[in-house]
Amino acid sequence: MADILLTYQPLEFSPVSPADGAQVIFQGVVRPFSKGKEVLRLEFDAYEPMAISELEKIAEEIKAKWPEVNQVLLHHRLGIVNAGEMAVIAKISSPHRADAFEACAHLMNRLKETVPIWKKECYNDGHYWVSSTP
Amino acid sequence: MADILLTYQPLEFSPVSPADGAQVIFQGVVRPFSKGKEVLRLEFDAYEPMAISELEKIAEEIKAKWPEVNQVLLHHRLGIVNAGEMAVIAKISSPHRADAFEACAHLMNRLKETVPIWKKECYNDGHYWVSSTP
Amino acid sequence: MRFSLLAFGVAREIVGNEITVDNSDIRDVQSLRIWLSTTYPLLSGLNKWAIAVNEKYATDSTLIAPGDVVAIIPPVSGG
Amino acid sequence: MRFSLLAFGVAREIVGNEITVDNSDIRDVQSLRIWLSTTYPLLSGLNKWAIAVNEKYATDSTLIAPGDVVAIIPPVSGG
Repeated sequence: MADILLTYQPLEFSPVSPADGAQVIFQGVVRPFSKGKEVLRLEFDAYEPMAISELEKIAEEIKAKWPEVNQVLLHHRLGIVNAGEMAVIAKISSPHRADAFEACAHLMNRLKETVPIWKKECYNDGHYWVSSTP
Repeated sequence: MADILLTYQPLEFSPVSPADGAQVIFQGVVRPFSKGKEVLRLEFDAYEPMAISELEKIAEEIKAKWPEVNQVLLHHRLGIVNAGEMAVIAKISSPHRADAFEACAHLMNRLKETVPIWKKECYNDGHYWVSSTP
Repeated sequence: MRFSLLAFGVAREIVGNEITVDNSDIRDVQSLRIWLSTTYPLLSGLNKWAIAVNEKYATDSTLIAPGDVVAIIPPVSGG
Repeated sequence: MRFSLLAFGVAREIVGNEITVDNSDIRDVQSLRIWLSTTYPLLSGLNKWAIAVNEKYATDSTLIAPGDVVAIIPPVSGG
């Protein structure tokens, strides 16, 4: 039921799921600036087997909370991602749109809370592991 | 700022907006069944100039309520749309994902409240204008 | 007073795409509604429909002027 | 007791990708944390990190057994 992928390749758009009336997609794109500094690229690190098992837990949560949801998709890039490229794509398909919006927002919130993936911002003059230092 | 389109052609996927970190997309697809009956196709009618002006009002509402939103996109098909095809695509781009999820859900809610577009469900044995009769 | 009347969705099947109304009793949306219900009794069987005057939602007290474009707006169902 | 210790993100730059720990004082996550803070003082300058044992989040009282795979999990920042 859950379509989970961690990949070093560019992310592809997800095709339309013809049986589901409501499909909500989130695309997270690398912004060229962060806190006023130019970002050259991001580098993502992950503890891959644990990240996949945490994402599967989140998909189970979603199925329990929104039983009508038919598809949970989360594809995340690892390694170098340049400004303007997609770092993450999330998609929820469901018969009804309210469920799809809520479940997709929940998926992104939980991704950022529990899934062991780390983002390094690379500037002209150094780098910074996001959230890692006070 | 608002990218509004009513079209008799199949809808195209919207490209990634490289400057916005958070992009939320809603795809509304024609379901093959409605209330247990097989739906062969939908037919959409619209009062086109008024639909466009109502959609522009909704885009203005969104810009007022979520000032950081950079892109409001709403493409709606008219005429015959077969089961499995997209009838509507909505997209909001914003620096932050919470705004993008809320604004996209609002856009779809308001579309269904005020925009003069009408949906006819066509079955093997007749047709039904949705919401039109008690 | 002459004006154009458009009809959409289910109302188009009852009234037609567009008619020209020429009736001196119709001065506002309320009097138009009375005339429509008499002339097209099938409209009374529908869910509550709105009237637009010159592409804007109107209320019963909205006046109709010669040359206006008036439309019957059944409950919308886009998306 | 021997076990593998993985480190990710900013912790990887301090500890390395993977080390083998062989230390009889380490029996649970709490004692591992004490050993880590002594051995890698730079870890103390980071925001609060978690420990995973065999790919699951652990608490301070989680026991570590020989052959376990233990990981330092700095605050996550995916998406």
